[in-house]
Amino acid sequence: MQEHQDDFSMVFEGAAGQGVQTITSLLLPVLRKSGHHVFSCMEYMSRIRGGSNSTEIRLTGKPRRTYVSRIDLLLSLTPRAYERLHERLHEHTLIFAEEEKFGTHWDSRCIETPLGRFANEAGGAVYSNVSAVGVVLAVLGIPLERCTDYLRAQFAGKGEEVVERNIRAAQLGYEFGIQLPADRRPKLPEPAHENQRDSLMMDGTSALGIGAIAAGCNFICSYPMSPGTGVLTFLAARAKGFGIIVDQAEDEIAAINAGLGASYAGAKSMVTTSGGGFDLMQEGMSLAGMIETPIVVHIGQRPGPATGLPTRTEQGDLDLALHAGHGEFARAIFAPGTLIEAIETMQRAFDTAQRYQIPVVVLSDQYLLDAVSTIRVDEIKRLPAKPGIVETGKEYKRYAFTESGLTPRGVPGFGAGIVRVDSDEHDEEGLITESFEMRRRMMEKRLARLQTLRNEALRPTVIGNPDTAEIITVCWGSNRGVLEEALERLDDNRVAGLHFAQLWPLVRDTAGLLGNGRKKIIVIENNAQGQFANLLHRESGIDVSRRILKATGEPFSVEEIVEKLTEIAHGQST
Amino acid sequence: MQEHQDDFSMVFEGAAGQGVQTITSLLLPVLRKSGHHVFSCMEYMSRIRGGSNSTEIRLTGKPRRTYVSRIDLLLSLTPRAYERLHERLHEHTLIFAEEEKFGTHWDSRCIETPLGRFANEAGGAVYSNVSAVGVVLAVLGIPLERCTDYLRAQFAGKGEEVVERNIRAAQLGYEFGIQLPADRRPKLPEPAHENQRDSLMMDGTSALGIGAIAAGCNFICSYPMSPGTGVLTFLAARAKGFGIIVDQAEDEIAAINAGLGASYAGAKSMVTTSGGGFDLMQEGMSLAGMIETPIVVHIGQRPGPATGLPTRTEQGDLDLALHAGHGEFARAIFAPGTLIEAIETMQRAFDTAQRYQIPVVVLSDQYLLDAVSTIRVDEIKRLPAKPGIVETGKEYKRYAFTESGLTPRGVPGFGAGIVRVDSDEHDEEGLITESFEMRRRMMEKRLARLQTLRNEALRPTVIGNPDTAEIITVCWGSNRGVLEEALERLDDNRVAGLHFAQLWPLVRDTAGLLGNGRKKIIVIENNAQGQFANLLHRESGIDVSRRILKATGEPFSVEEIVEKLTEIAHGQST
Amino acid sequence: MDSPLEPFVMPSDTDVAWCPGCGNHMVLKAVRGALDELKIEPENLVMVSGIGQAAKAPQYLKVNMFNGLHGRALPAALGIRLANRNLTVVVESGDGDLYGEGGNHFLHAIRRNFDITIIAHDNMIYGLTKGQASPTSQRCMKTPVQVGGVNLEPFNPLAVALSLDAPFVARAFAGNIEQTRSIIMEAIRFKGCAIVDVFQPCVVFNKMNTWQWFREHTCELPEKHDPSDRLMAMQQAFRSDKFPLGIFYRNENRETYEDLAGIGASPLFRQTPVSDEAFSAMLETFL
Amino acid sequence: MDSPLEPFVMPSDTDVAWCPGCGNHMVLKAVRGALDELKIEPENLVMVSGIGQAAKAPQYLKVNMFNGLHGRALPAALGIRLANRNLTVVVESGDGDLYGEGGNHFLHAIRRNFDITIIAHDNMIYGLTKGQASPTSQRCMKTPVQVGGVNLEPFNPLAVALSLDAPFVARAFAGNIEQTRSIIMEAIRFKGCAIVDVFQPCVVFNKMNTWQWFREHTCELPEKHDPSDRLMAMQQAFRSDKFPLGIFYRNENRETYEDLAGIGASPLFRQTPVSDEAFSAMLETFL
Ligand SMILES: Cc1ncc(C[n+]2csc(CCOP(=O)(O)OP(=O)(O)O)c2C)c(N)n1
Ligand SMILES: Cc1ncc(C[n+]2csc(CCOP(=O)(O)OP(=O)(O)O)c2C)c(N)n1
Ligand code: SF4
Ligand code: SF4
Ligand SMILES: [Mg+2]
Ligand SMILES: [Mg+2]
Repeated sequence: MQEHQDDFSMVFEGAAGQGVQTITSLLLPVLRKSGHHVFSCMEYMSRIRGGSNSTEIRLTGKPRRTYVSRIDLLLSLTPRAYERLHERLHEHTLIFAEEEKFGTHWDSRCIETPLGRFANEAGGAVYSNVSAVGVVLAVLGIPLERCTDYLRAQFAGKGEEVVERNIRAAQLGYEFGIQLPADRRPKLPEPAHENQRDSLMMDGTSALGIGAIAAGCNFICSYPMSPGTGVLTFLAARAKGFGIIVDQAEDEIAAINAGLGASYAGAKSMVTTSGGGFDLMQEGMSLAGMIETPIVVHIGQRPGPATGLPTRTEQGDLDLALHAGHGEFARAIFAPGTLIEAIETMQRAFDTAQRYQIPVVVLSDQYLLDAVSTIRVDEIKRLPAKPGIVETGKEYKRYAFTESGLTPRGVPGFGAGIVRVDSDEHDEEGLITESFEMRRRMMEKRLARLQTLRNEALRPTVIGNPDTAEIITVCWGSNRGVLEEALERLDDNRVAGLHFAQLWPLVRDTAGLLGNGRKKIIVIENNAQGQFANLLHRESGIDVSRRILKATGEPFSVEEIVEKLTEIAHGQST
Repeated sequence: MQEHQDDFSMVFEGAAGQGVQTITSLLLPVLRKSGHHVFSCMEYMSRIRGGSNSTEIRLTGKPRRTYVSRIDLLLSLTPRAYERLHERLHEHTLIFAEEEKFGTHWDSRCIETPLGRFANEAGGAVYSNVSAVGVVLAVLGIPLERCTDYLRAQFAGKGEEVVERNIRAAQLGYEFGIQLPADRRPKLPEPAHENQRDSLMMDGTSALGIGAIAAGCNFICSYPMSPGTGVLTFLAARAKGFGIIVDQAEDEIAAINAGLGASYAGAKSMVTTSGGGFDLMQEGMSLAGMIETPIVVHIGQRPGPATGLPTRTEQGDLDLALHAGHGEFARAIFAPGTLIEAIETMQRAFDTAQRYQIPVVVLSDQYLLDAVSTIRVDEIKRLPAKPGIVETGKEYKRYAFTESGLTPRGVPGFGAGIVRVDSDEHDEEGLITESFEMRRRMMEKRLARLQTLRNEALRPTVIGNPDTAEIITVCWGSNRGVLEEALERLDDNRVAGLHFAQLWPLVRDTAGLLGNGRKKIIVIENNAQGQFANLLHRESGIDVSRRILKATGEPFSVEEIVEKLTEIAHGQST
Repeated sequence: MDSPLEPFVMPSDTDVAWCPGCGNHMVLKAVRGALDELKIEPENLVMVSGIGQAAKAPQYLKVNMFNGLHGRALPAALGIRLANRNLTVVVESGDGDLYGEGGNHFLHAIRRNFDITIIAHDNMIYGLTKGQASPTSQRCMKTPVQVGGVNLEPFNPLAVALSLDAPFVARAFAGNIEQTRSIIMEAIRFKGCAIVDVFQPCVVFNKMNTWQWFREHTCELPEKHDPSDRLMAMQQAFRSDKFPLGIFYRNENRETYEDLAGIGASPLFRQTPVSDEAFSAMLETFL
Repeated sequence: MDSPLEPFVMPSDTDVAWCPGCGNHMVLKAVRGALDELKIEPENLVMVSGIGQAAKAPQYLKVNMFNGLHGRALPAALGIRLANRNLTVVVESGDGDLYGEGGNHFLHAIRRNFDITIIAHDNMIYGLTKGQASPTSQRCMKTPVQVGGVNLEPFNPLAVALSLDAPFVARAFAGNIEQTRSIIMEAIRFKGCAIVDVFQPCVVFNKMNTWQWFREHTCELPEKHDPSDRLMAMQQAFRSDKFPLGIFYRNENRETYEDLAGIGASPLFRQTPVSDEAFSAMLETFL
């Protein structure tokens, strides 16, 4: 069990409604307080009760931002755990379960753990999960008190009895755990003992929400759709404090049109959705392009087509985002890969939308949105946001021609001028035109900004040393964490990595970054066709020699990427 | 005026409501009956009355399918004609107009033509256009009787008085015309005297409609949107005769979902729209992909973004069509360039949709839809259409795995089985699944057909000899006619052409067709960014060295393309 | 099919994704009861739904199913009926699906009056997406999005349906399976667009409109209620003291869209290819 | 702005794209009359429209304009109002735009009851796309798409609005500019979602509902009509012998969405950046 020295992974499995997420949310703060680096993610079915969901918590010697396939400790509440997870178990995995519920695959790795009994003793079946927390703490050698305080705080609102039952349930589990023999008590990574107050723990959704607030977002209108809804509820919870107007639309078409109406009137507005909802926003995207009105659109990707797998992850909507909306207009697309990037690119998205008067897409996915990790407070940047609007004079023309194609943006009710926007082709004043010459000039005006946008594009993050490497592995969005860790494990200086957090426009010297055709390019993405690989090829002219793709609804594990890259690197050297 | 020998172009200009289209529709049959090859197209503003619209009629020595910029005869009814058309006039252009209405640019080319007076004499201002027809016939040396018979037939329903007034108006114009001096009477191309019954005259809309009927289309549900509406009205007019169910939807979302419902129940269904309406159909496209249900979507393109120029032409929605709908699934895209191709690719679209159980897009544009030309009856093919469905047995599974990925398609009410389709990821029976393995297999199933689809892809039409050429000029959709004629005029064997009527998937050996990088590739398209050029590059790896683009809302004229190609060919040889 | 007595029954290992105690189970039971009693052949019945918890209902019946997009059940149902009017088409979906995302289709389905039955599982909440307000959510309900409480007037599906002269308008409650079953039976029998809004408690997310709440806030239509009187029905639909259950309105005089549009009895899938003669005759018109 | 007396007047060379004789000219006149009389400052008025002939109306007034997508005027208007409640927002669009493509937004705008005025130019046809049936087209009207005549029940905007308790519901006729102007004035003055359906003859495409037809088929509301009685208003809205003109319903008791949602008086464009303190305090919650 040498691996456990700096990396210990625990998985908690149970049916929807059994409170598996509560296990994680109780354990995470306690584990952090014990000085461990933590990463956590979850996978769940599209149902409210039943089925089989699981969460993973990794305890690591240094900060990590991805999951491992390998399970060192499994705590299972349903008979479906074995079938769903058995490939991820190894010979030393500790399995905590009740034989009766676990089913036929009971073996020497399993530890009969009467959670049901503890729960009943504490006050009812709902407490099983809290008993599980007790067991885990004991096994990990963490004092129960660290958790009981937390339980007390958490459940205070529900009355003393509930608090007591929770604590009792935890105690029963804990007492069971500390009596287990030493070989059932894993070695954990050395706690980092870093100053708690220097770092924050959150999921991707929160990071995007924080970014939006930092950017001054004050309007969000959206229709619920997993996994995009989280950003809506994040902002709704903080709406009062930050003066954000939150409106749940009747459908996604209304959402983006309301967003544009608000933006026209001076709001910093955004919408959040997933691929299917974004389909319905296409015409709105096109409108944003035509009326040169800023809007930020967050797409939390999940597997399509159609309803697909509503609670799973995918990176299948890049092509759609690139080409969304009929006709031609400028846009930008960001795809953060870490919490810091999420906070930063969301700010950048607002700033870009405002300054360039265009729609900007932020592409995330279920994996990134739900995964919890930590960031250092001092890494969180607030970008300066230029005021997007000007006071109008009497002769104000919303689409006056300028060299850059950008006209200072006025809003109605601010200044002596009037502000007209029109979805038809229009003249400088924003009135319908049928002049071909005006059309030509307005098309040029709207597209000219693509040049400056491209000059400002974010450079990809470099992993390892691409100059000396023979193979460059490229990824985008949520795959940054897994590529970083896989390259670290691979520890082969022939292989380097690039992570793109801006997908459109791409930086000018993308071809150079890819070695101008002198290196082998591998692209990793969570879709079936290699959408980013196509874009890279199209934009840089560089051939992509290998695509590592996965569109099952699951994210890549570190092991998977290591295996694929090893194979390729090995092929390279022979 | 030597050019007139085999090519004479007339333009009729007037405000909406002045009956300019009537001029064309009266003249065209008469001109054809006189043995001329005709081509006609129109450009009009997005309004019902007023403004300035025009139609062009070309009389040519051989069949043509595109317009020329050069105007040999202009008949104008409004003061805006000069401003809008003057660049297209030449020193010998005959201009028929009333000085009072024509305005300040009256010169020696103008012939005072008192249409207003004739109309009043005949019975009112509405007859101006019919008087104009009389003038034109006289000038062209065509006996008036050929038209009066037609007028009689056309207006019979409106009563004898209306017929007489029309005839009177035509006569007055005719009498005026025959008194003009000989130098005001152009030389026309030699009539072809081909057997009338061998050829048909129609616009692109009709050709697509004919294709749909040939394919057995029996369901269309759509929401009006120019220029896509024509296909809807074409089928509505023939619904009774051919048993086609026609439903005007409340919006485009309803249209495509009704189309899919009907298709699921066994209809051969289609929808027609334009870019903005297609935006709203994205989720439906994705659904079609997921439930493997055929549907044909006709997009009549017009300039975007947003409402853009509703009555103009563009090829700006290719990227959208290629990537429409979230998630990944198979599709095909056709873009006919001639009437024959319109009839044929529409049939192919239905057949492909049925056999591959996918959504198929037919991309046209306003120019192609409205342009009138002739086709030989014996060129019109009816393609064999395989029956798309099977009778189900008791154990029928809608998504049973097969080698090709295609499952014989059952419909409800036909056989003992039940037929389930599901927008969620599903198992072989069509029931929701959350299995990653099932997901993987179903994704493979849905995408596998892309291979066979590609094998069957239509080869581009070759213009000239690409083997010996140094430059290959590529176009798609409506630009076939202009490229053909431009290459003919250019008469330079260093320049050849390729016209793609299928845009997705592209034929396997596209790179070979493009000369494997050994030739200069030029792409011509009516958009601002070169969307097809991008696709060609991405799919073939071949660089496109020059893009000839136009996104003003007007189609390319022959002269424009000749000029651009001459420039390039000249640059090539020096 | 499995057994002539229980034609719609799914295999016993079918995993029903609904929560224990949810009203959906009762609605499903009522629907199955109605179908059984009407002796509909499963091969000639199509259940159409959108997306949501309610919209999963057709997954739990052994029957033809079109489980389409969120909000888009009604247009799909229209297409199905027009393509084959021999099929019985029943739409079953949620309040969010039918009245929110699909609101426009609801209006225009009623205008068309094609022959379907719409069963709305009305739990006054978005269940599947974990508890945001739905169009029928009552004022002041707090949710993670409506943090200050719902401040929109609840959508009144019955009143809207009546305003467009929907010819069959009813409300049921999952707590009363027998009445629900019998209303659904009537609705399916009815020729035209029949709407049944079924109150269905969501025991997980809707803590305001519980089984208890629905019991206390529903009542029978008054004895003297005349279901042929649209204005009287409207008056009952406007009530908010208690929500009456039963058939509010029934108008046998509206012709169906299928009849008015002259849809023939032979389904489109049986149509033979256009004959060469007919095709040539059409071409002739372009001579 | 040009002159204090005629603040909304466009330059005299403005090319109005409407046909001579069209009812749109009269509606525009009525709207301008109402704006003039209300002495609204053009800088604080936003006209919002979709796409169609009617939707061009804001192009012919010198005023802030959001001429958005077909069918989507109402959500845009919502966004504008929420971002700056000091602006007077008037939506002017066609029957197809508001009740067809935009039907869902119509329902939910009424539920929200935000403070706008909706002026629907109701010509019972799609004008701009050359004469297909609109939601309000009367039965049996033939068009190039409805070759056998319209066979859907006309959409009844007033009844639908009433069914959702829209607090201001009125009908006017372009043939009566004075009444139209005064109703529009009342509507703009009204705090909440005010709906005015204006009969507007389309002289080019609608040969059924002509000036003459509208004159013959409209009448005043009965003298005894009580606009505070919703059921009475509904009864008038149901009439099809003649279509009454006037203010059908007026309910001063519904609170506006802006008030209920606590939208402040200061427009969003004046908001200052989030302070470092507030930002840090939020971050603290993730410690
Ligand atoms: C276009 C689109 N938008 C949003 C969603 C997400 N979504 C799925 S179900 C649902 C709401 C379900 O509410 P309801 O129809 O009331 O059904 P319930 O779950 O309450 O039975 C939503 C918003 C989606 N699938 N597609
Ligand atoms: C998404 C979309 N679908 C269709 C159209 C085409 N379209 C423009 S206006 C219109 C109908 C206009 O009817 P109405 O709103 O009644 O206005 P009117 O012209 O009669 O005044 C349609 C269908 C469009 N612009 N966008
Ligand atoms: S979430 Fe609510 S509606 Fe959905 S199954 Fe559970 S109780 Fe029923
Ligand atoms: S087409 Fe009809 S609605 Fe449009 S301007 Fe002309 S008369 Fe008016
Ligand atoms: Mg619901
Ligand atoms: Mg209209």
